[in-house]
Amino acid sequence: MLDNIPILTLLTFSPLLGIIAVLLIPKEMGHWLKTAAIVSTLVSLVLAGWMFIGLDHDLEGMQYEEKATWIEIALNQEAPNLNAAEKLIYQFNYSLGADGLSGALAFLTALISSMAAFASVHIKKRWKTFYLWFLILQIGMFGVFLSRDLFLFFLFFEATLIPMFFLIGIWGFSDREKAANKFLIYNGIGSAIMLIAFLMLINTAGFSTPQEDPTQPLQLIYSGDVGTIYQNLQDPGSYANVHHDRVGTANPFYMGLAMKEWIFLMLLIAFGIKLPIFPFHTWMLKVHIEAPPSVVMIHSGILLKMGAYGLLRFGVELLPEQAQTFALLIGIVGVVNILYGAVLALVQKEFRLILAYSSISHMGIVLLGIAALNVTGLQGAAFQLVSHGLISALLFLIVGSIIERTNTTELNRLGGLAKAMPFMSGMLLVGGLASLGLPGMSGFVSEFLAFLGLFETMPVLAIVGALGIIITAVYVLRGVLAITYGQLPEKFQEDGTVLRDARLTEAIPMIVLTAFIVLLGIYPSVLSEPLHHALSSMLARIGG
Amino acid sequence: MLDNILDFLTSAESLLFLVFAMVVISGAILMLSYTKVVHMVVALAFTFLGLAALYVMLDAEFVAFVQVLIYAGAVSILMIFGIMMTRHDKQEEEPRRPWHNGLLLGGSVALFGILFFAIQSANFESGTLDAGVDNTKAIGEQLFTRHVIPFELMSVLLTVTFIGAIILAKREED
Amino acid sequence: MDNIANSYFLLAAILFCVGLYGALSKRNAVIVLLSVELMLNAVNLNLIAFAKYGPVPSITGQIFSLFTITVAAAEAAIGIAILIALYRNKGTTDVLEMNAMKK
Amino acid sequence: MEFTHYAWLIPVFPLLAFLVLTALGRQMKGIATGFSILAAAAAFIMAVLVFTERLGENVVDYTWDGFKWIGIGDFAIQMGYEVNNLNTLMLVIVTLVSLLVNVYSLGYMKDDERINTFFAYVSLFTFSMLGLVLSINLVQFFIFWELVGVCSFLLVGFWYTKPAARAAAKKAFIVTRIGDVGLFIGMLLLFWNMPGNSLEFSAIHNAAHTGALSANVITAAAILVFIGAVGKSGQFPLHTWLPDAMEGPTPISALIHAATMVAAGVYLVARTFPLFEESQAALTTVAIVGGFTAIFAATIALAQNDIKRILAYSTVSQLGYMMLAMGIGTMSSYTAGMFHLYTHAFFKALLFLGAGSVIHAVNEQDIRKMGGLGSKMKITMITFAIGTLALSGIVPFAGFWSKDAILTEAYHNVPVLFWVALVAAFFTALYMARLFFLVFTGKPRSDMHPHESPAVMTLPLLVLAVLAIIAGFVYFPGNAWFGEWLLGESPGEHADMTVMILSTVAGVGGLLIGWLLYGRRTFTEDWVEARALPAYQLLNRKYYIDELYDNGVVKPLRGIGYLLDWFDRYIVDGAVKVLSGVMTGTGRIGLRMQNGQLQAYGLIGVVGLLILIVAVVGRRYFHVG
Repeated sequence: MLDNIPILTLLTFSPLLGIIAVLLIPKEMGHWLKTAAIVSTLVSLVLAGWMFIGLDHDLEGMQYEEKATWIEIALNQEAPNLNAAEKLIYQFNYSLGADGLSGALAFLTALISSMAAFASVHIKKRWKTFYLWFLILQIGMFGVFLSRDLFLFFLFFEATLIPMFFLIGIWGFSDREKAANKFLIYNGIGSAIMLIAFLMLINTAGFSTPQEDPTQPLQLIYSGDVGTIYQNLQDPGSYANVHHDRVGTANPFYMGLAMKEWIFLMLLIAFGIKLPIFPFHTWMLKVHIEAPPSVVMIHSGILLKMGAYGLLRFGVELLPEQAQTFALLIGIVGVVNILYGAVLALVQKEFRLILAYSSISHMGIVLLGIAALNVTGLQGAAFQLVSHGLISALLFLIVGSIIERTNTTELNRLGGLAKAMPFMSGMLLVGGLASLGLPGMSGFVSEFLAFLGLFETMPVLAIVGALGIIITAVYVLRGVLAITYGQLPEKFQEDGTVLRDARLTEAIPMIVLTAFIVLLGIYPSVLSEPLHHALSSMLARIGG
Repeated sequence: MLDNILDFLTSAESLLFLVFAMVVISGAILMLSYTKVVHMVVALAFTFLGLAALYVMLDAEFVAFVQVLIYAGAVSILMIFGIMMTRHDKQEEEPRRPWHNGLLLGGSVALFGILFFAIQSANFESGTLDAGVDNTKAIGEQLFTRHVIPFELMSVLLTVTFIGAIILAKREED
Repeated sequence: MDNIANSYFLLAAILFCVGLYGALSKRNAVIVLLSVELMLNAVNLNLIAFAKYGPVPSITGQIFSLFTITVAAAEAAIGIAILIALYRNKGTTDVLEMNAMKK
Repeated sequence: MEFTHYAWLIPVFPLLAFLVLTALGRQMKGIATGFSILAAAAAFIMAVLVFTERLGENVVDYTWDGFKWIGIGDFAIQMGYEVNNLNTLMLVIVTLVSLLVNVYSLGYMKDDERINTFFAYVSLFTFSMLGLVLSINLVQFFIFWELVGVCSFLLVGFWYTKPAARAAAKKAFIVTRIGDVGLFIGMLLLFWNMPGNSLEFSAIHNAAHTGALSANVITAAAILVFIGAVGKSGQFPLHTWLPDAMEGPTPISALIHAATMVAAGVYLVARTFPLFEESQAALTTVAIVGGFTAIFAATIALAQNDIKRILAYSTVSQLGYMMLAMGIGTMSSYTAGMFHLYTHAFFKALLFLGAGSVIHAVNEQDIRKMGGLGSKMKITMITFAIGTLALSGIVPFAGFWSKDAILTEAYHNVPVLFWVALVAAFFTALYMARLFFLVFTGKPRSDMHPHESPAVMTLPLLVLAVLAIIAGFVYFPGNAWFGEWLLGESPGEHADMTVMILSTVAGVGGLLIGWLLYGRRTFTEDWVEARALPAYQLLNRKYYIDELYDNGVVKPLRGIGYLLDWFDRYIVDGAVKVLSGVMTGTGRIGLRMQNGQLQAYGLIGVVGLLILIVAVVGRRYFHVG
């Protein structure tokens, strides 16, 4: 049944349903707007769940592939290095596909988006515009994870920047404009670098010649099709082999080692900014503090994952040899991320900043997993993406509710919330424990796998990085306990009515997210099985 | 090299060109160096006249005539009117913008250098102009046959200019 | 190619550069207008010289210069008119004080 | 019926109780607590059934590993449960103490509004501890290992409004986590070195003995595993959390911080004992750390005034004994260590619950303010006295036999450790005497109105007191049943008359001096303090270890944090700001050029034109590049 339905297209553009609905509802009807948006995200969630469950775990490569030629630009240019040059075409495809990795992340996107839609009840103004941007953002995120064409990926990647910019800039806290600008500038630079790297790939390895009637002129196509690029990089002579009789042994493209290394490095930086890796992280702190919590849920839960996903999908999968060359660098950067983020989180006085630095620290684990370059490590990295997505979404969901009630998340102005809001404090504690990698929750599995993978290749780095686990425990407990334990500040003691425990609309997403966190912790096979082939094929070329 | 110069000086045409070119250039330079505005206009009038003479040498009698009529006559007078209608009691001051002027001078000289270089290195066969016996007639014929549409457009332009100038210069309170 | 043709072109170049210098350095708006006229004249000279000595000599060059002169005259008239209007409003013809574009 | 095959039910009961209690929230207190006790009782009955089954002849270990937890590449980590004599013993201890503590808490926590939460946590802890005991491989073990840590954290911080409880909970979690990282790394090391990447205990067992692991790997792995045990069992230098953990409710101290969780470290060493056996370096480390901790903590306990802290240091010291036994490295010392774990669980739980009963009665923890409670609290006093005698190693109480087994092994194998342990035994008797006499005899030193605790609290005391008397008789000179059962072979001779005499002398001597000092008041507290002020201070402040950590680790780390914070704000972000400043600066210059003057624009145009010409045409002449 799934074969006939373009499920990925449906999924990617399912938020359009909500967009149309939101457009039709007058802007005064805030309640209806919220309901429409939530229902729309739930529809996406159902589709994503359907898609994810339908994935065949035993198949290698992409599933549900959908492909259509989108733009074709004919070039009147001599084909490089080919005497059989007749027709040269730039082709951009609308091409979607899912494997275990992108399927899992698309599902995560759908899940966190709907939870964030619930959490957006705290938004106080201009609901209509908010939900419009929100749903557009969702389309972009789905697209990023499902694209199978570099150009399309780039478009979707950019399409997430603009809604994010407005979501931060309009609905954020006091310093929102500056945060939005910083966000845009950093990510813009990242995208520019990424675009250059992509163009280099398209113009060299994106080369293909569709099998056609031999009497017709040969068509030479440059496209961003990931499959083509993968094939070409894997076997640079493949083109010549297909049309051996017509082109002789002429190699259609030449890509030297240095160029491959540069491309990999550029991808590393481009996605590293998004991830973020150590010196490029400051924009993210600003966003974490200034953006509205429901937007941070998406930002920290999904958008950061796009960087790691890109690195895996285009860095490691396309250029595994180069990944090997830079593995030590990635590993060191990962360890620096872990320790740097952790030590800084230790001294912050604002809970949201603690979480921001903890995100840096946790993304370091992703880097470690990637640096390991074995199935275990990559699985750890992919696990960490999903797990951190869920955990940070949960934490920011709670942060949003706390801010709504107390107007602050500064540690020394809070305390003793467990007394007034036992449920929410309990959830915060659960989220904190998950974040510090407590077994039985998803964080442990990813930490375990990432370190396990890294230990095989670089034991020293793994040991140094493992020290971060201790510091993580220290800062998480410091933050969480400062908020929930102890005495209520006098301000709130007088006015106890402000601090009511979670409403149903808040409790539901909290419970759902916790359930997923625990599920992944107790039975990680639900994720590891679909991931297995996606990740092992990445390493097939370097014999991992 | 010397031969060239000698050749140049012995030809009557060349000598004439030299004389008129001197007039033109000195008129232009004087315009720049005078401090009184009226003097400048007069210096430029000489340039216009010199140019007219050069046009004659280039077999363009009609253009030369028009040049005298419009530039040396109309435009110069217009400028003088313009000067008269505005106050110019304060003299042209010392330039207050050393950077601007220095850069400008350098730029102008460099531009000339480039043009000089381009002209010197240009290499094309020059043909000969059959200007006809009656230059005016030839122009007239061309003007009313091949170039009639631009010609008519010119008349429109002049009308627009005429009206526009009046409106612009008119006093507001009138 | 004739030596004499080159001389005309060079003369035009000199006039153009002098005009350019005047147009961009003089502070009196009237003189700036004059300098622009000078530059136009340089162009005219070029046109007429090419009409005689160019690779394809033709009377069209002269006709073209006639058009130029017409446009130049119109430009001068409008220029002076704007100048007078400006002078009436601001009381000066100093181009340094004409910086309304900055705002 | 093969109860062994249903051993998985044992942890499931408390898990169910936890889920039900969490779902109930704060409602239906009576039903909730009843459910928790019922679950604990069910688990205990099941454990006893399994135990009796394993008493028979020719029982074989049972392993089930059918749950594929995660597949990594070509191998998978399986989960399941394993039943052998070692963990059957643990099952009985854990379920029994848990049941008694459940009952006891009914009285102790009666007035707390969060009693449901308390019972939920206790059930969760029981579940985790039982899961830990039944684990088949290191990963599963580690998962439950951390879970018991979290339960300990939650229960220590149960009275969360107290800042001291918050600090103690945090400390308990973090300090044990340091040890956990050691275990974690050890796990990674073993994973990649074990044949078939198996982390199962049985595989580790085989690999260690068959030489599949190189000597270095074994030593490293054993020491890393031991670091984990050090954290959990409060061994020096990671012992500091355990005394602070006394901020939790007293039944918790009995359950977690005396009988079960802290003993998990010893259990871990026992479970991976083959690794230690193959590495003399690791054994020596274990023995030295254990011996040092035993005497070190015992001396600190001499100068503490908080009733629970004294017992906490006593626990640390006794755990040191067990480690010492493990570190000697023979099969009979291994047996002795496990034997001590087993007896200690009963009499230390007894002492803690007794202390809880006292605290419940007088709402005070400082022993200097107590006194004369014995007359009002007969049952508590008698049971406490039994516990004291057991801990001090007086014939024929349980503690005597187990401590004697350890001392004998030390005497025969490592005489130095024997003398250390003997001195520690003397101190143990001394501080227990001090505690007992100050609390129960003499005159009240402050205004208090003690009363005997209700039956739900005294009943567990009585049960434990009986056990503290008789538990030792399964393994004493002439009866090696315990060792044979545990090892499946005879552990060899484990009694020595010299040792027995010496240890009795140490125990009785300690008690006697204690009685002279604090019971008969021959010498007063002030007299001791005046004579040995520096020493007293040193002990009272616990050798300044906490201060050392604070100044040596915590503060420097925070300092680095602030430094990096500054670095992040002004260097990393500053570099970006400089970059953006250059950009805006360029923009400003550009703005200055837009001065509205046509001539300036014209000039720029000219210059631009020139540059363009040079750039486009100039290449022909200058041959750049």
